[in-house]
Amino acid sequence: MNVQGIVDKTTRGTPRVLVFACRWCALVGADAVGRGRADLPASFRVIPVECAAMVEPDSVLRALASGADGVAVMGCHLGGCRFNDANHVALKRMEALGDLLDAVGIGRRRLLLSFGTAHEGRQFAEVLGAFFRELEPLPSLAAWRKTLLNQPSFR
Amino acid sequence: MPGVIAILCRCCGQIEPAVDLQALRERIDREAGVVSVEVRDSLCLPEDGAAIVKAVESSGADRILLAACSQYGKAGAVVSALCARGIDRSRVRLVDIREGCAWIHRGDRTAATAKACDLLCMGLGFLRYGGCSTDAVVAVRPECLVAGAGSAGLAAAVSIARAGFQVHLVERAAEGGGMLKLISRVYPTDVEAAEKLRPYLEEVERNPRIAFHPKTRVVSATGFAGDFKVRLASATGDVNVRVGAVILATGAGVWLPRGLYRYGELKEVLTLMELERRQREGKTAAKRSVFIQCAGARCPERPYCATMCCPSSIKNAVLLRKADPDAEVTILHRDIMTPGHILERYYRSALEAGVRFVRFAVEEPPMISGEGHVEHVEVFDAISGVKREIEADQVVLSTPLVANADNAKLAELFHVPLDDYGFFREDYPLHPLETRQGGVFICGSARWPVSSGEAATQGEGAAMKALAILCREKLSARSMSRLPEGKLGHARIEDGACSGCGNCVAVCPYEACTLQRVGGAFVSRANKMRCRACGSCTAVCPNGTVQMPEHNARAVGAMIRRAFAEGDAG
Amino acid sequence: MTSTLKTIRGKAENLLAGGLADGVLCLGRDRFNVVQPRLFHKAEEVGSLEIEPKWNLAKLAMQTLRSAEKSFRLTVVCRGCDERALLELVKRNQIDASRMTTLSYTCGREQAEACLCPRPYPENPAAGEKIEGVDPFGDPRFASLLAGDDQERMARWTGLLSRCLKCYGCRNACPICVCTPCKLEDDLWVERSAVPAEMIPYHLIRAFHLSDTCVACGACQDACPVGIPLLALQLVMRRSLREKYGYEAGLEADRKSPLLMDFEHASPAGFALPAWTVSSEAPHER
Amino acid sequence: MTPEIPRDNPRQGKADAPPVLVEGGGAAGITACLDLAAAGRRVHLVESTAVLGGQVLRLDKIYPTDHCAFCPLWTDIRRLKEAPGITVHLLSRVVSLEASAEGSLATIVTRPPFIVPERCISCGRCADACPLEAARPLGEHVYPPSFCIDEGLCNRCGCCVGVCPTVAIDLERKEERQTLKIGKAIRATGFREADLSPLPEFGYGTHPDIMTSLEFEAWTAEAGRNGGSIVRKSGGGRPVNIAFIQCSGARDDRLLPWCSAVCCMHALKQASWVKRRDNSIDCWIFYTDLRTVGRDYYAYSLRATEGAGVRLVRGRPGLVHPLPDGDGIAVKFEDTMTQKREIRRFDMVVLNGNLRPAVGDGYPADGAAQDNACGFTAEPADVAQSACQGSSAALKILIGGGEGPCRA
Repeated sequence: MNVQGIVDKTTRGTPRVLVFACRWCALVGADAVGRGRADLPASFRVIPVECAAMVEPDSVLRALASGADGVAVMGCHLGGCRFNDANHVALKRMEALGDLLDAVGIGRRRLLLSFGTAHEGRQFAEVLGAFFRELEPLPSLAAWRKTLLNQPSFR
Repeated sequence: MPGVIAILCRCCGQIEPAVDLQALRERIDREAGVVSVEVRDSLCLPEDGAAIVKAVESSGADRILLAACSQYGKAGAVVSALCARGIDRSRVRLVDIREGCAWIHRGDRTAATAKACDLLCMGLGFLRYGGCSTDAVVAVRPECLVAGAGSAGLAAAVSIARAGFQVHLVERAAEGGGMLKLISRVYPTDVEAAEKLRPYLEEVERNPRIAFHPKTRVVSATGFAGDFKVRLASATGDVNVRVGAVILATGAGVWLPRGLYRYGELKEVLTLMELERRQREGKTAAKRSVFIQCAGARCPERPYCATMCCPSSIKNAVLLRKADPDAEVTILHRDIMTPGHILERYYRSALEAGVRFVRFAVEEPPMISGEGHVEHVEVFDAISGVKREIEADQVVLSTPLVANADNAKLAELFHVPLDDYGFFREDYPLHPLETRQGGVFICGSARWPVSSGEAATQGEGAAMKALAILCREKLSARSMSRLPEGKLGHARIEDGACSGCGNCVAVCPYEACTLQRVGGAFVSRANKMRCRACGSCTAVCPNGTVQMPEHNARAVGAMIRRAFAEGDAG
Repeated sequence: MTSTLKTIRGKAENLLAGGLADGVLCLGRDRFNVVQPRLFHKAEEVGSLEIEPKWNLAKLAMQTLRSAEKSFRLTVVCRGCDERALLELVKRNQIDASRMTTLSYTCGREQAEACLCPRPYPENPAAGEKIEGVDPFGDPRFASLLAGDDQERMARWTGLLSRCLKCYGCRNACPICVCTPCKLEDDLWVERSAVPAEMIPYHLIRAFHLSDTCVACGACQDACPVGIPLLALQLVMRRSLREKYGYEAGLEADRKSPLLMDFEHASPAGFALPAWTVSSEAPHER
Repeated sequence: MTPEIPRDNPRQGKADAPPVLVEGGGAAGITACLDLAAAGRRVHLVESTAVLGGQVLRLDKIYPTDHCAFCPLWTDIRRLKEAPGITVHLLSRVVSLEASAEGSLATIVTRPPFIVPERCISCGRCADACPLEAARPLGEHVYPPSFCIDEGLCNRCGCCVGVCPTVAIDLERKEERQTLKIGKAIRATGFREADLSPLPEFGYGTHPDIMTSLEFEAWTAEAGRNGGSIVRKSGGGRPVNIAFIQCSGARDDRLLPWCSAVCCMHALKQASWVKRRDNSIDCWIFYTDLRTVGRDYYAYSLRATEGAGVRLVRGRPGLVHPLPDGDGIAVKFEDTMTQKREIRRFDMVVLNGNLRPAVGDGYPADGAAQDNACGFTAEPADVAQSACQGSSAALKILIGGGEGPCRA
């Protein structure tokens, strides 16, 4: 099976990113990015959450299965969580999830965890931009899987 | 069948250059459940409010999808205004198509329109499943527990009693006063400590609203803001009290510098507290005194400055000079900690009174020499760069305050966090007297070492915070939030589906989830008064039994599944 | 009869005869000479007690205790992995530890190698000698599953998991999976009609949920009718938690999972960020 | 956590008590307002600027947590705006206060903004149209965002009026004067920066890279124009080293005889953030006494110095002077711990310690406590102390303090 061939065929260059953003910090930063009229790729969607700790790893997995090529979880700085360090737990969980994604080859590169304050709008844009660049050479998850399953060797 | 009305805002031309609102309108109109789509020039101007309500009413819709600017912009206020008219918050969903779409994707109109469409569809998905938490209301007990009868505790207790509420003032010792009983005078006013204390103790004695519990400890506590059940134990028996708020003002302990600077070996090496006792009893005859600051503070074991030691030494140094103008008094210090205008003036008054200040470097601490009694103190004067030998009759070690060992117990009982040094820790610097637990407030040196004056200020501040709860008859769970509209909701645990694994209990930062035994098995229950709606529990529940109705998994799942639906089609 | 079996039978007999346990849960021969789990109530039945083949009894122990009288005291005859599973069930409040004791024994070399088990023994075995475990990551069978770059692994695992018949055998056999209802049966998380099961939600949700509880007994893998090496994913998760937090499920009774709130490791000042997260400490790197 | 403001409360009594006047909408003032309103008292909050939040809004990060104060401050401001019983007077000042025992009269002058905040959608067209850059966002951390017109810069040309899509701009608005019947007053007007010209040795104003710490905070803020990067104000470029000079203005009888209390930690915070963002920049703090008295403050200073590598020099520089070519600043100092004198070139100089009460000439010379003052108005104080004092001042009004044990 020519894995690289399928990779090339299913890489679209516009990765789709789902962002879970804490509404006490990351989302405020994102708002400032908007007011600053930055230019970002249009293929990301934001789901506001109350705290990064609220994001279930299951939701991340569900998003990866439902068309997202990457998932970003954005919360407050460690120690700066509105909910008393709840985001430490988020960090540990996402880190463990990254190991699992690595094991099956999806790769933790598709998962981003970032910490910022409400004042760090520029960081939001930079982090997101870097994440897009990271995902660009990767195949589209859904298309790749579909192509792979249709390979004769899999039948 | 009731449905959704979608109201799209043009934002006076801010949206349309990037997003094709007409196409969006047609696309959303086709979505199941949408009964009406409106496009308006603006939503937030004073004249728009009534028009929006009219549009909603005439459409017959029971849920509203707003596509406008972000929740931090004017649209947030529009949502609040709609809610203020009695529309349930879970029935309004705001989608940000300005800051989050039109303003950042100006280059690609197709992609931006597709994104706006996805965002609206996500909003529709959310509206379909979003729920609303039921509120809980408790009757507030018009009483307050104040733990500790030192400067902070006395100020708090007296204030609350004066405001008309019953106070239970619990003190470990036989009488109130705390640190003020141990010292001679109070800086920076140099008023006698007993003088300062007397009106407080008289009021505790006199005011029928203050129940003083001496030689008493708190042994158990349950409950939440508005209704704590606390058990107090003393030699005369246990008492149960029910209070609406709790103020922790247990003060701090003194630290004995055993082995440091020959303390315990030479009898003229004293701690500050011992000097205070001698001052109180008028037994200070030393002609030549040397104070050593930071004795056991700002060191690896206690890496903090205890705030009150520098001014206390200055106070005593000046008092010694005043009592005997010939007395030689030297303060050896690393930094003189007298912030602010009052203390800085106090420091200067010591200089004027002839107190000598010698700065030493932490690497070269002073040495006390003498056989059997203090003869002199050798110190390397860092400022002039010379070694000095100061003759001394007594050496006073300025030791820091340390956290009470009892703090750990109280912290566990009231679910209040401690800091690295064992003092009670506040929530944010901006809310210095409030803790993670609603209804539990901290003040005085139990929070962080402070002067008696500042402790009293904090005690009054904590009393004010407690009064804000006591002043009402009923307290609702929804109101236990910093936001006017109430918190996002609170965790709800479905009966019958909880396996009792305890994950939610382990992660809850507010101890809102607890395990209860039902039959032979455990199930978790969420306390609405304590829950702050962070959602930590919902993320660790293995089968999704814990949910926050306002942000439940089904609603989020609907958003996730629709996040890229239009992007794919396009 | 092996000496281990002899010792276990003897101890079980003593327990029942001495009234120290009301029941002993173990494998046993029924009257058709078939080996299956049995609850022994009387000392004289113990002659038909068996300890082979490997069979997870933890969930059965939990159910036995649930349906029994409150005063019923159970002894479970178990291997190392089973004992660890029982401990996890105790930690998750599924078993009342005061009502249960174990009679545990070590596994032999052959079994350890078949399971790729790094700890083929209980903490305090009642029978058998502790032998050195197997390092699964040194085993070529296992290593080959995790070899290669992301794309190769993705291709491999997509292939392996595409065999899935969605029989829920892995979940049902797992000694730790106790939730009802289960997320894997919920359309919200896993498309109910999709066969093979969606790789990401079904298998990864399952693997992640067990990451801090899995005791690597291999029951899921043994139960899989199409031979998916499911244990590999669990071993990866176990290794991850061991290396990061020194935590292994089933070993310490009073230690909480590091994936739950754990303030010891969460001091704001001393917490080191993993390299792949982003913070303003290094805003321009990722 | 303080619950929301009650609307109807039989336990409170005194519902007809005259409203309280709170001057200043910073940390202390906001806290006092919320506490009084929570106990059922009506409050008039008079704030001189167009936004609530005071000096905390200007801080990019707050010590010792190193996080922004956004979420607690924002939620407090929102509660304050929506609380029944609190009337907020922005852009206003109290011009007279005729005090009597109970029932004083306060005269307030309000200068309405040129852009009506209720109508502004913050689209920014006025800023695009303005030829003088007088129209700009009200602030980075102001929510809901809005624009304002700097009256000093504006020449009333009217270019912005026509382009505003919501007709929000009115350049003709006049001052309004109103008289309020109030009970007692709380003063929480906070601090302002003192003019450093009486102290020419610090060279303030002689070089763009010599700035005060609050100017430096804004210059390097994450949300500011440089997005958190550390660059020189003169012609950009990365500075090699930065000098933070403490007590420049404070503890000096020629200007401010007091210690401003917050500057040591403020400098440590700024220096450690500089190191975090660009570790190759050398940060020197010139101090007299490093006053780190609050919770975690000393540990914070250790993290900054031993951890992040900020250098501490004890000594107040005697001269700060731009180098002749304008590239760099010479700082002449003596390290009083080693008695070494040195002249060193720095790229940037941050002056710390020029804070004085915003209203009045300073603090009473006898050090006496001032009636009903809280926050920096009463005594140099940081955010936490200000908030404590705000609550305490509110309590004294609530229970009619002024005599008895409530007074120290």
